[in-house]
Amino acid sequence: MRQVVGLILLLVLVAFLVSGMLLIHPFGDPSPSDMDDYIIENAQEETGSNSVVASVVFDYRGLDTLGEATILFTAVTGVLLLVRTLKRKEESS
Amino acid sequence: MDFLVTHSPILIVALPLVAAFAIPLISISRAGDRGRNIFSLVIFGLISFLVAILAKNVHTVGIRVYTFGATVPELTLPHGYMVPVRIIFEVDGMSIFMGLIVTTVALASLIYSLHFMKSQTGQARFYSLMMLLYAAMMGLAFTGDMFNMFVFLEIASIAGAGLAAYRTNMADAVEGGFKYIVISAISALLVLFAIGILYAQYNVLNIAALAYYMQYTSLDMIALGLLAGAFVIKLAGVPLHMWAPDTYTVAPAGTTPMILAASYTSMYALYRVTFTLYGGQINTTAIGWIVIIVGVLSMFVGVMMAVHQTDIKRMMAYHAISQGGYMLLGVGVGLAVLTDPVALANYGRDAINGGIFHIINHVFYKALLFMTAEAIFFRIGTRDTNKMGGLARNMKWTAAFYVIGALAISGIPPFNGFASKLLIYEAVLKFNPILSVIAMFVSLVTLASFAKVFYAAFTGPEMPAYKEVKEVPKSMIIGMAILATCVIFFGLFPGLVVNTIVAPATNALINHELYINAVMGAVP
Amino acid sequence: MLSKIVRTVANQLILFILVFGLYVIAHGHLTPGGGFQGGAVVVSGVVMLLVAFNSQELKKSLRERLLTIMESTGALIFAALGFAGLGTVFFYNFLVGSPIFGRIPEPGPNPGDFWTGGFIPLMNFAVGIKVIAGLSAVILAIALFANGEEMEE
Amino acid sequence: MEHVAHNFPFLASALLMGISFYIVIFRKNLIKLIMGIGMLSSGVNLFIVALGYRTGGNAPIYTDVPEGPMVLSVPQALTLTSIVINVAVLALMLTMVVHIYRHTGDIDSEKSRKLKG
Repeated sequence: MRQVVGLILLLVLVAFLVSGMLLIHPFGDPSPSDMDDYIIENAQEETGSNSVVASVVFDYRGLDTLGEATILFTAVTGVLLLVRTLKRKEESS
Repeated sequence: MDFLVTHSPILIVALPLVAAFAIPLISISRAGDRGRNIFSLVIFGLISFLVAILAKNVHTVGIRVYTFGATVPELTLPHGYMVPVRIIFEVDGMSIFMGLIVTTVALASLIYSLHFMKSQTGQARFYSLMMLLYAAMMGLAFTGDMFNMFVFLEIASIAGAGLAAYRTNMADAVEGGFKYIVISAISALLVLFAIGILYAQYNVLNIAALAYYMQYTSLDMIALGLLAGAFVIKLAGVPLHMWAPDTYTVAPAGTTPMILAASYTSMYALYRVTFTLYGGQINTTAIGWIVIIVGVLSMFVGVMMAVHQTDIKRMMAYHAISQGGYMLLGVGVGLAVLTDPVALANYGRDAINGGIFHIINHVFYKALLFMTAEAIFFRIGTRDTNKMGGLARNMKWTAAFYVIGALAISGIPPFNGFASKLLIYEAVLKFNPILSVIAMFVSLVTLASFAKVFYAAFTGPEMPAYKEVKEVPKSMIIGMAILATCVIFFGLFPGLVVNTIVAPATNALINHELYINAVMGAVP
Repeated sequence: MLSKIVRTVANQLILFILVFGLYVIAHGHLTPGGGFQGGAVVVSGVVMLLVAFNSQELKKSLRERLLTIMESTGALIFAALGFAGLGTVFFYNFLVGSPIFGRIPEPGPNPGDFWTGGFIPLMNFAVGIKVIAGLSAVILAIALFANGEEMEE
Repeated sequence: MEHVAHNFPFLASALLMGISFYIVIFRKNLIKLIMGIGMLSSGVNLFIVALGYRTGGNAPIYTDVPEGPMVLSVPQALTLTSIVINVAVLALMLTMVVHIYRHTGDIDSEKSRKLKG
């Protein structure tokens, strides 16, 4: 039963994937590219950075990077929380 | 003051992040645990104040946008350009509605946890994760950017999983956390894939800009399927609900309400996608019916699974799935008639009102119930209802709060559950009477199930083993009291609440042009 | 713990890995790379040390307290740079045009000037510190935990 | 057929994702499950980074760049973010699996009564 449900799920997902890949724009020719063109043209002037990727990562999409740094922080906190020593503290405060 | 109003959207998200980064430092500094607790409370007080300011501002002025890194926050499009380039926060009635829910629940959870956590190790990291989870939920509610939404979704999942697995000495806890993170990771990757498809076609990531340029091609439908599937997984809608009971059951006290609220921010994301992103010319009836079917299934299966549970938190978790079905039912009816102005004015708007009002009601009373269950666990060390008995004698406050929560969830007047369920019943009756009957039936079963637990746990002869059981500490009572007050207040004045916070949220969902214009207004 | 040859070579190599990692971090605004990538390079050196020595030895030099402080500090600096733009808007690149990293390169291809990029190089450093500390802490914690030992509390 | 050959990188990422869906749905071993999620993430990353490619494009970095068009930069930034997120998720998952192994002595998802969905 579980196998059948899994198989149907897999087939649906694969159908989504393949049809999506066949419908998408041809590789090497991203047809609308307004946002990226703007960034490539103006990044040097607006952020002063030669690397356009760095200006996207830290300036245009800086909040994503803050979120990304936060995710790393969250994962580290989570891992250290999980491997902590389990002995109980003395009642202090 | 102007400064606070202008920058409140980002301050609400950034302050808890900074607090989360600082908490480990404060804990190992001389200030110690006490200093850290005071610091967390102060930060939370500040944030609650900011949320109140922002809510007032949004309700009076309208949609607020905040463009990161631009020269002024309102400059959503670069000069003379057609597409937004930077990340934009967009706060409308629905966003701030979620913000109010999450803030209240988080405040109550934090106060509740102060005492609950006192004797545990790893507190610094625990509070850090709480702050991160809160920040992620607020970010998810406020963001107007698809990829940013994915990032906040991931922060919420990781923080939630870490918190759910907190009691590492119990095998169940780690398994619950693991299940949560696996499900979250897969659904987040589906979301990312859908974002890739949308980006490939329109070369923008902003929700408003995507909605503006949306062509409703078959690729867009694939993306919609992926997004809807992913968010239904995250909000524990029925064919994909398996993770919820395991995770809710094992998460430590203060965090279960937070994880519950996190699953409703996923519901918010689902509404944002279906109403705002795909709410244009397309005929939404089919999508609406899918949402209705998921909702009815959730209601029915959830409550049927709940009836025979003996673990009190597990039972409540199944009820959470079941109540989630009401919200989907209400909003699904609204979505099905979204393109029909007559039906929308007649009952569709009320249905959406009810579905949305039920989110806030349900989060409050279910958080209250989870807290009472954890209070019992805190004192007697078991969640098995068969081993409980006569607890009302010694834990009067907890028993009272449980009764309030149980009556609210069963839809008994004058508590808040009744107010929102009534709205849903009336509106759904006009749409399709059978659905309404199912909803009422589920409500009856819910009442039976909670009454059974009440008799088992709180009444009956005093058990000798629990003679020495004391009432829970003050901070836990305060945490529960905050929520209980909200439950009673919302039940007594439903009209007031619906008019002030629910109706703006409904309007924000229905009028998706407003959301688009706030960003794309300058485009001719 | 592996043989003496491996340990000696690892001891020498770590310097080079460290320098290369710092180079990648420092030149993130001019060449491919940046805080995350450079931090990952440095952490690969930490992994090498973990293989050459064992987790017990490494624990003595990389204390959890130090890593926690480093990570929180890096994250706070990063957030502070975002907050510093609040005069205009959060994440506003307020250093463009200022004496620190404020130069604007000629438009189009150019050889690259280190003092450009506004707050981007500073953010790269903050992220670099964070990634080095965070990933080292995770790797060390998992290694210790898998061996049944515990990090200090 | 030409279209298929042209979109080969997209189909490769679809293949990667398809295989990882198979692993996630049918494999019982938790470590393999985690590997499946890692592969799924790689597939999505490959897809997104391939979206931004322009034929004959250079890397979008102006330092000593040769003449010619530049590939889109936003997908690269998104991929960078997504890779770091993936690392974080995998680290947490692996820690949890070690814990589960400690508790149950097994990393089979059937033996520890969990998963599927």
